Amino acid sequence: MMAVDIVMGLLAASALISVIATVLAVQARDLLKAVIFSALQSVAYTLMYFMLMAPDIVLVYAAVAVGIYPLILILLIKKVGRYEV
Amino acid sequence: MDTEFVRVAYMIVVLSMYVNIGVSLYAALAKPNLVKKIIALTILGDSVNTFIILVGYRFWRPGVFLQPPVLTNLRPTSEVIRQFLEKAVDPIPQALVLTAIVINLAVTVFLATVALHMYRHFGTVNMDVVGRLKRYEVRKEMA
Amino acid sequence: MNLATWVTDFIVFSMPFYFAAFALYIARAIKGPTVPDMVLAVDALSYDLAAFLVLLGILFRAPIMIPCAIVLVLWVYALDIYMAKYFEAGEIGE
Amino acid sequence: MSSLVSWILVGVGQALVIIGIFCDLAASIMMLRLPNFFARLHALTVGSVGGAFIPLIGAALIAAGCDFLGPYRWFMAGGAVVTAIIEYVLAGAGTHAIARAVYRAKAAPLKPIVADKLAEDRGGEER
Repeated sequence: MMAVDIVMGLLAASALISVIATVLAVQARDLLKAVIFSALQSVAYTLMYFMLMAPDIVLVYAAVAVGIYPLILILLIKKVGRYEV
Repeated sequence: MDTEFVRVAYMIVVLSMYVNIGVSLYAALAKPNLVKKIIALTILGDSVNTFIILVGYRFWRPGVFLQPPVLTNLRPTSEVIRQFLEKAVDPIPQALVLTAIVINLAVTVFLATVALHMYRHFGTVNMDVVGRLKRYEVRKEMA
Repeated sequence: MNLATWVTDFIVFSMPFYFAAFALYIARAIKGPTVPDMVLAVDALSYDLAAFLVLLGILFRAPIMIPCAIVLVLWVYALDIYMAKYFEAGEIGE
Repeated sequence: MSSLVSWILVGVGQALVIIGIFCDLAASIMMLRLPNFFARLHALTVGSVGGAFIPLIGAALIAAGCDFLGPYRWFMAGGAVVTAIIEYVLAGAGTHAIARAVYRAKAAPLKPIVADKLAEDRGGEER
């Protein structure tokens, strides 16, 4: 049976992508780039939740973490300035 | 079914979650900018939620397709429910995490409002500068 | 030949191409010189991920997991609109 | 549903999915190789319409033809068609919005340029 290998390989790959995106989001000077890297990490976590057989979590998490977190953070960045000193 | 590959992949997933939690905790504590702190807090909450989901996961057994915990049968008999219990993952951690994600959203909105008021009061969101300004204001009031 | 094994083998053999495409999109998203390039790469990645999730649902024999793709497509479009409003006009409500 | 109809539906769906894979690989290579932002918009359009809309229709046909999914396969086929239509409308709208905003705000460099008809129409100013 090949499905278990596919599932675990996809889980490991998306976990590594999320690690790369988190490190880049933490060390970015431009806050707007940090928000986009956070969205990339959210897409990787969405794939992980789909792999872990949780469709209800995907329904909430995709709306919150791809849709509403960038809205709040972009509004805040527009007010307080774009570059981290 | 390759057991060694499955074990290595599972360890990679768990260690990646540890690294995510560590990096985002470092950013929330050490970076001076408030917006960067809020971004790190969202990543921290999502990583912890992924850990809780990972608790309820089961490995695939040969010949059985793992299913989401939704019973798609209008007239379930006891045999159907027994097969469903063999195939489905645990739904309780998913129900817990569903609440935690929404509460994380509410807390993030509140923190954004606090950061905006702090910017309007002090003129900056760099926490080192804010600390210095606060000490200066306290000293001025005491004098 | 059985229909189930045929469909399963087809989806399994179509997976490496999707992985290659995802890797190239992520490379552009990481090294994009300006912010709109990164937004573009994340957009394309999510649209292709939606198609990939539907194929994966067929592979898992779980038809109840289809609304995830709809939600992902809708909210990535919202991310696009936020970035456009940030660059053009300023506030989002105006 | 008879077996022959199932095989025909699955075959047509697999042909559409193969077209989608080809468009997807082409779009990803273009996304990495094209020189500036306004050329990469073309890659996003190829990747969203050719790489996501066509395989979603193909996946809907495959799901309608698969007997082993049970009676909920009609739910799956309808959901895939709805996703395809939403994606077909929203990808073009989002691409136009971000292209207009970036052109007006001058947020991306316009360096390897052949002709700028929009600037000529607006009065011939040079960027």
